[in-house]
Amino acid sequence: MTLPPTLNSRDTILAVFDHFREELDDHNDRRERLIKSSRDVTNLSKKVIFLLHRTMTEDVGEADDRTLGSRAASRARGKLKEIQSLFAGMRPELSGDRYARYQRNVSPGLQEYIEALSFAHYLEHRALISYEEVQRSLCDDDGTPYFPLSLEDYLLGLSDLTGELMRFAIASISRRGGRQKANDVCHFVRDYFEGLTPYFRDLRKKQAVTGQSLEKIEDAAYAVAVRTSEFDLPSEMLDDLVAQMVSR
Amino acid sequence: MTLPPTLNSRDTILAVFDHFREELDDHNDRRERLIKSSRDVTNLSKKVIFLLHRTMTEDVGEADDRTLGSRAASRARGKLKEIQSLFAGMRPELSGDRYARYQRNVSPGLQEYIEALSFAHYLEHRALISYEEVQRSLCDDDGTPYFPLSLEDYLLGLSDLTGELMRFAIASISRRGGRQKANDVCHFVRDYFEGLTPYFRDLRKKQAVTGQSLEKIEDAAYAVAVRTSEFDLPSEMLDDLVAQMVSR
Amino acid sequence: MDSQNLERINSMLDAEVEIREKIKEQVTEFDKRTRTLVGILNRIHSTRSEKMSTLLDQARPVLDSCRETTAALADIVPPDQFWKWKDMWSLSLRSAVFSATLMEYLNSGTLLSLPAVAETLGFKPEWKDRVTLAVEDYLHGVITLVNELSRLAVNSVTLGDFEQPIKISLFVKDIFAGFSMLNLKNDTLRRRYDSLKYDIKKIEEVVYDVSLRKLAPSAQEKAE
Amino acid sequence: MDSQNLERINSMLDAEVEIREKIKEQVTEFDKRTRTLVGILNRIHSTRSEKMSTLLDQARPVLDSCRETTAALADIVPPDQFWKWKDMWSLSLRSAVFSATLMEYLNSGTLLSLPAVAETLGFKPEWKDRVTLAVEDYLHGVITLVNELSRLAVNSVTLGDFEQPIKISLFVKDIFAGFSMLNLKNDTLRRRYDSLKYDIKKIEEVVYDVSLRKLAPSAQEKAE
Amino acid sequence: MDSQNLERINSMLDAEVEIREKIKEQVTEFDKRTRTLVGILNRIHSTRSEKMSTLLDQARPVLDSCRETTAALADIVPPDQFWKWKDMWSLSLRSAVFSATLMEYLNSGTLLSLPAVAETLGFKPEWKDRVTLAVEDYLHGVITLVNELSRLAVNSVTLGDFEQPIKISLFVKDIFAGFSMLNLKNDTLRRRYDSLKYDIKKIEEVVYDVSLRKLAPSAQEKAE
Amino acid sequence: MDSQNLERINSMLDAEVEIREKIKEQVTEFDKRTRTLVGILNRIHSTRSEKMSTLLDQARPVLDSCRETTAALADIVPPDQFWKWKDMWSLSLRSAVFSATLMEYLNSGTLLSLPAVAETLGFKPEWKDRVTLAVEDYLHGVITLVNELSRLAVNSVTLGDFEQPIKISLFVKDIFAGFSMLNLKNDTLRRRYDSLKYDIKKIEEVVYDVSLRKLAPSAQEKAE
Amino acid sequence: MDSQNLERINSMLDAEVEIREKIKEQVTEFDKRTRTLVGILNRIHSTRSEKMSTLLDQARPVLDSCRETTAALADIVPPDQFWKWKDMWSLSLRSAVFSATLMEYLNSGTLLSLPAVAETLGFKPEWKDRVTLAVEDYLHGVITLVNELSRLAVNSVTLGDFEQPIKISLFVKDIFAGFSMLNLKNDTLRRRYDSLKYDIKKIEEVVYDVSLRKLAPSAQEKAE
Amino acid sequence: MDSQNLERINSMLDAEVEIREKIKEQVTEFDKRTRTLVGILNRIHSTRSEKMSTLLDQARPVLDSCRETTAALADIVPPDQFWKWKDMWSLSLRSAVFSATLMEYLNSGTLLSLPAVAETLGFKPEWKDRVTLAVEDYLHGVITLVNELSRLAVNSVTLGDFEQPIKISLFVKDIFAGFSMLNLKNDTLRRRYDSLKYDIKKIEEVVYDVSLRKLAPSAQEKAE
Ligand SMILES: [Mn+2]
Ligand SMILES: [Mn+2]
Repeated sequence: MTLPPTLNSRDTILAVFDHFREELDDHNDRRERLIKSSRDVTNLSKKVIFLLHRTMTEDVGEADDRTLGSRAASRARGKLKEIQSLFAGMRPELSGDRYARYQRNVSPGLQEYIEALSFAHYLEHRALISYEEVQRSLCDDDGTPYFPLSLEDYLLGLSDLTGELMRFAIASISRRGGRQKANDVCHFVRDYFEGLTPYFRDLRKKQAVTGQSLEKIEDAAYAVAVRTSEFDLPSEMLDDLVAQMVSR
Repeated sequence: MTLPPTLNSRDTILAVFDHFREELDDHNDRRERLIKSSRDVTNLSKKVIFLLHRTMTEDVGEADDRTLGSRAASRARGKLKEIQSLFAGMRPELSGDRYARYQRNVSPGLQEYIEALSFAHYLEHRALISYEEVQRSLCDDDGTPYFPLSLEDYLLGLSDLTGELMRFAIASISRRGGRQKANDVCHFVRDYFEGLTPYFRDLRKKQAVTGQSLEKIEDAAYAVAVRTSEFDLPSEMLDDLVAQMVSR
Repeated sequence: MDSQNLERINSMLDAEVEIREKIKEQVTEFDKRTRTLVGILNRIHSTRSEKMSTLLDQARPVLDSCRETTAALADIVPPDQFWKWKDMWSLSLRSAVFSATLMEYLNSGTLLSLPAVAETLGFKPEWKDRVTLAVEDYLHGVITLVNELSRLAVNSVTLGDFEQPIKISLFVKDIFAGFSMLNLKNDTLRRRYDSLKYDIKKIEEVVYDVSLRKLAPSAQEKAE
Repeated sequence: MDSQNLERINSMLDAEVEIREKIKEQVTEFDKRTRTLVGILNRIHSTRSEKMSTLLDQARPVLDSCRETTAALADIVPPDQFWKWKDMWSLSLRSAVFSATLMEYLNSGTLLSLPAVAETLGFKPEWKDRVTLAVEDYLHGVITLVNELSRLAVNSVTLGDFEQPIKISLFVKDIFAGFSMLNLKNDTLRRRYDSLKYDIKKIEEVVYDVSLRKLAPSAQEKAE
Repeated sequence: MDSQNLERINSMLDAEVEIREKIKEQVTEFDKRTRTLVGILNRIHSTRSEKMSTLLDQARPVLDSCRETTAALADIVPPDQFWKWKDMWSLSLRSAVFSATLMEYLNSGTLLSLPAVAETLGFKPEWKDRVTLAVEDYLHGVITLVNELSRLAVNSVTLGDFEQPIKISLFVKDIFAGFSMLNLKNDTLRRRYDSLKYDIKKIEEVVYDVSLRKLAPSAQEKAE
Repeated sequence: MDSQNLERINSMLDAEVEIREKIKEQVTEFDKRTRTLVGILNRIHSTRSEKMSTLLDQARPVLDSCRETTAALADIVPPDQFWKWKDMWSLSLRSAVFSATLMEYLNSGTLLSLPAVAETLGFKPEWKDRVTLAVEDYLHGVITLVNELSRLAVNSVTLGDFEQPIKISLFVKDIFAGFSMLNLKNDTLRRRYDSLKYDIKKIEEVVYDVSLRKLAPSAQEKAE
Repeated sequence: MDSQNLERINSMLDAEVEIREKIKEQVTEFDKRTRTLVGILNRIHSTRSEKMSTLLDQARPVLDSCRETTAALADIVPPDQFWKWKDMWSLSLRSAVFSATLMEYLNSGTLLSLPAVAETLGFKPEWKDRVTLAVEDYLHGVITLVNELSRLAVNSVTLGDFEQPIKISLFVKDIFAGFSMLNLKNDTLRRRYDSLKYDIKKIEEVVYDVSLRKLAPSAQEKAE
Repeated sequence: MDSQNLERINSMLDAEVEIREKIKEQVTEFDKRTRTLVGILNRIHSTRSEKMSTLLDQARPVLDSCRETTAALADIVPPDQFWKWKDMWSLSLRSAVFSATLMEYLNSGTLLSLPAVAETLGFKPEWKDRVTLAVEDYLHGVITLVNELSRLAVNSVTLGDFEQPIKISLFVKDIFAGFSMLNLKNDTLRRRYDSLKYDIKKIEEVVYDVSLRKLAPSAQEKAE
């Protein structure tokens, strides 16, 4: 469409605005599609998180934590792949400068995905997933990113992880070796915190929730400590004695 | 699945909860699908409303209002049919007692649809669409409703109509015959109001907006009245005089 | 507004108001019943196990009387409108579910299933589009049951019953395993499910205290 | 947190902070320019048509200076990040669009198109993923133009120019017809578009007053 | 808790519940009446002045029927408890005050005083510790009256009555001057009083339009 | 607004302002008294039982001084206006109720009844339309008492008093049973009543700890 | 907390409370004065120009009495604490600024400068760390002046004075041009400044109406 | 607006903008320092008592560096304007107060007084009209200290230090008693003070756990 630089008749104006309409409609439709995909991602991610919790609390004889963690992560892998392919599907809608435009519509799902992914990663490796690793999970086979991961999404996704870790620690505490697990999570979360505290101001609200989660984990670790200090035996041996009593 | 009335082993409990999980997942997935469809309905309905406004303000020589109204309504008909078929598609998800369960997820789209439908109806018939007529638009060829229309959705959809009528009245006022149109809309909205005022209390918030729209329409009608009273000629003749002056 | 339309609207409105009023009346009654029931069952915390069945006998007729509410509601709610009205009575209903499952646990040590609770409370399958026991209400009731059992574990030890906590521990762990099968939304149920973990922790602590005091005499000595 | 990850995060954060600071500086400058421009153009309301071109000559260099801002921003914003930063300068940009289109209207009586505005403000096509003139910013500027023209219609009559309102009326109606082609969301643009109707109404009233006073002498007499 | 203490408390609480229920019933009825009344009075905006008295005749019996509510409330509220319950009906009461004062204005052009409104609505002085017309409720009703009259000023011009806005302007300015002498604390009433300025401004603009065009020859003299 | 109407309204508003000021003054004083009282009573948590009566002796005159407030308020509040003003002092009053009931519990182990609290605080029956002790204020005070006793149960164990928690447990359960028979609507009181469950649970856990370790031989018998 | 630390803190807090009380008293008085003043000045809208000076004579002593407030505040506020307390009186102060500038406009047609207003209100330079007229308070007062003048433009036409709107138009445009050169941050002041556009538009429309009808022959020349 | 008036206003506004920019810069720096400090002090929860002094040695230089901020602010803020700007840095300042008092507690077990904190942070008495440590900022910092100590009580037990909670309990009760003697108005400080009760309760429960299990033989004696 070639038009004069100034629009001097109703017809040229209408032609130009017709073009604007197409552009706006395109934009709105794309936004809608991305919002829908983001909701799908959110739902699948929540299911992954439940699956991980479920696997970690299954009664499977004497399986140790490492084994359980690997099993949980490998069970989650399929669903995580599914989510990744949803992101792959959004790729054309998010190419070039579009990602920055639609980021806020994609963020809710993306953050929930990072929460799920980092939880699986923690259970398998007892470590925090790095920015690089998250970005790598959102690349095609050639290692080209579907879109550039924003720092904000990475950090906000991780903030939510603490909530899940708190749930994990509290659910584990009444199981064999729970004390150790509560302590591990406690140190892990503190470490994450201490790493970030000096840098961030804007994450405040989320960090308040993280702080509450940390306090809950600390309270759980405390409860075990207080109770075992009353007896003069190593805590593993105490666990065995209790198990003996409770065995059906 | 037959189960004993009391669940006395972990396995029976797990079997029962497995069933619960399916039920909950089913419910959540259905809810998601309906929310998505409702968003589609909202978007299409908004487009219908713009199409109606656009048609009513088109410059089409001496077409009178009735003609314009019919043309607008018939142009909208196609898109409204499209929306109706979206509702038809939701039907199995909303059968029996399901409608009551998912109503709140469907309402936003449904109310926007009623707004669009009633606006088209007003432009064509200069009358308020009745509850029956809205329900009839949501029936299959045998006249069986896709779902029972709730009174709330009907009334809230209509409340939004006043906003569109206000836009319509104000856009028309600087056109030929605008004074009459502003007065018509004014009476129509007042009539709607006076019909409902004695009955409703809960619609208050929406009605406050309706009231503001009505005041804006009244102000518009006032402006024309004041201006024409200065001259001793019938307003149609004044319009002609002005048109003559402005003609390119 | 044309008068036919207005009339129709009016009659629909009136019908709704009437239904709401009638349900409210039933709910007031239902609420009284479940409060009495919960009041009686609150006494389990100071009742020795041998006298528990007497207590249950007192509660039974109150529990049975809830069937009247169920039937009355089934009469009031129009077809297909279960989900429209259920929030009005679900708080009371969850109390009733809690009471029924607590009584069954105290009686047989097992978990009353959803259909069994529904039957106990007099729900008929043919009413299912008007009044029925929804999964979420059953689950809420069961969570309240676990909350109460963690309190009972503590109090039964005070009363000298060292077996109850161990029984409760096994029972509650099974229920928890059930709950962890579910994919929950971020709603009340999720929040209450999270709180279950604290109940289990408390119960485990009691079991721990009791077991070690029985099996680790050396520890015992130190503690004294 | 392992130190490599932390370092990466930190360097990303620092980069962002730096970009924001640099843009802020440019925007302060941009804001000054557009405020001066709007200040000059505000004088159209008390300027007779024959002196309008002198006024425009004064405004032109200020408008041209906006190209420096555009170029500076294009230097700062990284590739593909246009949408991330644009909110920082869009208020000033819309003022610039308004000024450019107003000046063109006063000069030629026509509407400057989006690409023409972009060129006037110095946007280069190859910067389009960093700084560009988005449709919504253009439309906002045009709406401000209409707001201002409704004021001009009134004031030109006060200054004795009875032709201007009629010119404005035709021009603005064409723009309005364009706007009514769009499907807008419930956002600022929609709200401002709704407000256009009032501007058109005001302009029509002026046209009405002026025409009837010219063509209906009988009315004139009565009014006096 | 000893049983006498408990019984006393319980009977006090039960009495409260009963009173609340009874008042609620009356308020529902009162609310219907005032809504009908307001519904009828809504029609003033499309009623020519010569037919206004017919409209008022229709409203009168509904207004009178409010006395039944007043009497019923006086029967229900225990001595000394006016302030405990008044919030339950004050919204409806303010609507009634508004209606009574609007009707009087339309009839005689004057403001009905507080005691006169109280009498119209059937309040008896001897009920003053149970039901009475509080100052704030009267003032709220009067503010609503001003809000409505600013709308009427506009609509009466549309209907060709150019004297009404002038009458309204004088009436409302008088009320405003009255209000500005009151010692209102910084609450809802104060905020609503502040909003009166907008109504007055609107009315003044209508009077301006009318007198500018010499549509009501009396405008100038009266406005002084 | 005619001047008589205006004058009447103004004098009513002025009277209100004056009363409010006077009450505010008394409430400031009342607040100081109850804060001192609560400050003294806060020391129960680090006071051994044998020294408790000395502490109570210190608190007594402060409690008695509250009668001055009551009398002063009775002087200020006009007849029939109790419910209009009571919210101004109810926070302090509830603190006073809490203090009075706590002191009685520590002294005699019993719950002070509503009329007894009223008498202690100097309310005279003939003032009942001006100042009186409303049921809800009494109940709020009692709930605060339970909150405080759960803290005391914990701290008395720290101080080596293992009988106190058992005494508290019985006392509090009795109050809780009383509350559960009241017909509380769904308001603040209801919410605070619901929170009592946590206090009871905490107290039960203290009793459990004590009896598990056989620190108070009487625990088992008494808990029944 | 050692007692010296505590004492120091307490005496600081007590001093603050006392200062606050004293300022509050003065502000109540100040508020009365400015309300009276604004009440008198409200009458300009129905006062013919020839009687304006009589009205101003009535307002003058009230304006002068504000100096007492200023002096009293200077006595109360401790050195260096102007910014701590100024929010308490700034609303009243802005009313006073508005009144002073309005009176000057009506008298001489000019804008009273900041130092002149300060002097009128009795501020002494040597009090500047305790009470002074801050820029923002002056500007708020001037904006209120413009708001009021747009109303006056309308009402003076109603009263048959067709020159006043033209005078106001010139005066207000000058103020607006001044404001547009200020570097206002994005706060309340900015928002109120933006709203000035509506006042100017309204005034321009009045001038338009007047000149269209050739009611004020001077309109055209002056508007230039 | 005459140009002298305008110039004066503009230069005042520009000066403000400049001061604000400079303060903002310092606050950014201050904020970094206090966040680093808080980050280091966060580690007390996983640090055994014997290594605490090493941790404090690390924190000390960061705390000392805050003096640079204080001095820089004293240079920027004009005389008499402390209260105008203090809100800009008070959040960071409260963090610094918290850090200083926490470090002193860990070092000597005592509460740093207001003047001592002021000295530590480098405030000079002669700056008091520009930068000083206001009472409310000191108190906010102390409340944060109590919040943190309740967490430390829990975590020190986990680390096997059973004496720390007892020390904390005594220290915190002393602070609480101090606060309860202050005349706090009903603002943020009051609300935060009310929340201290939860911290105290939590600490008391830790002390309870420790003394019930005879883990710290000194518990009973010290708690008195
Ligand atoms: Mn989560
Ligand atoms: Mn709409």
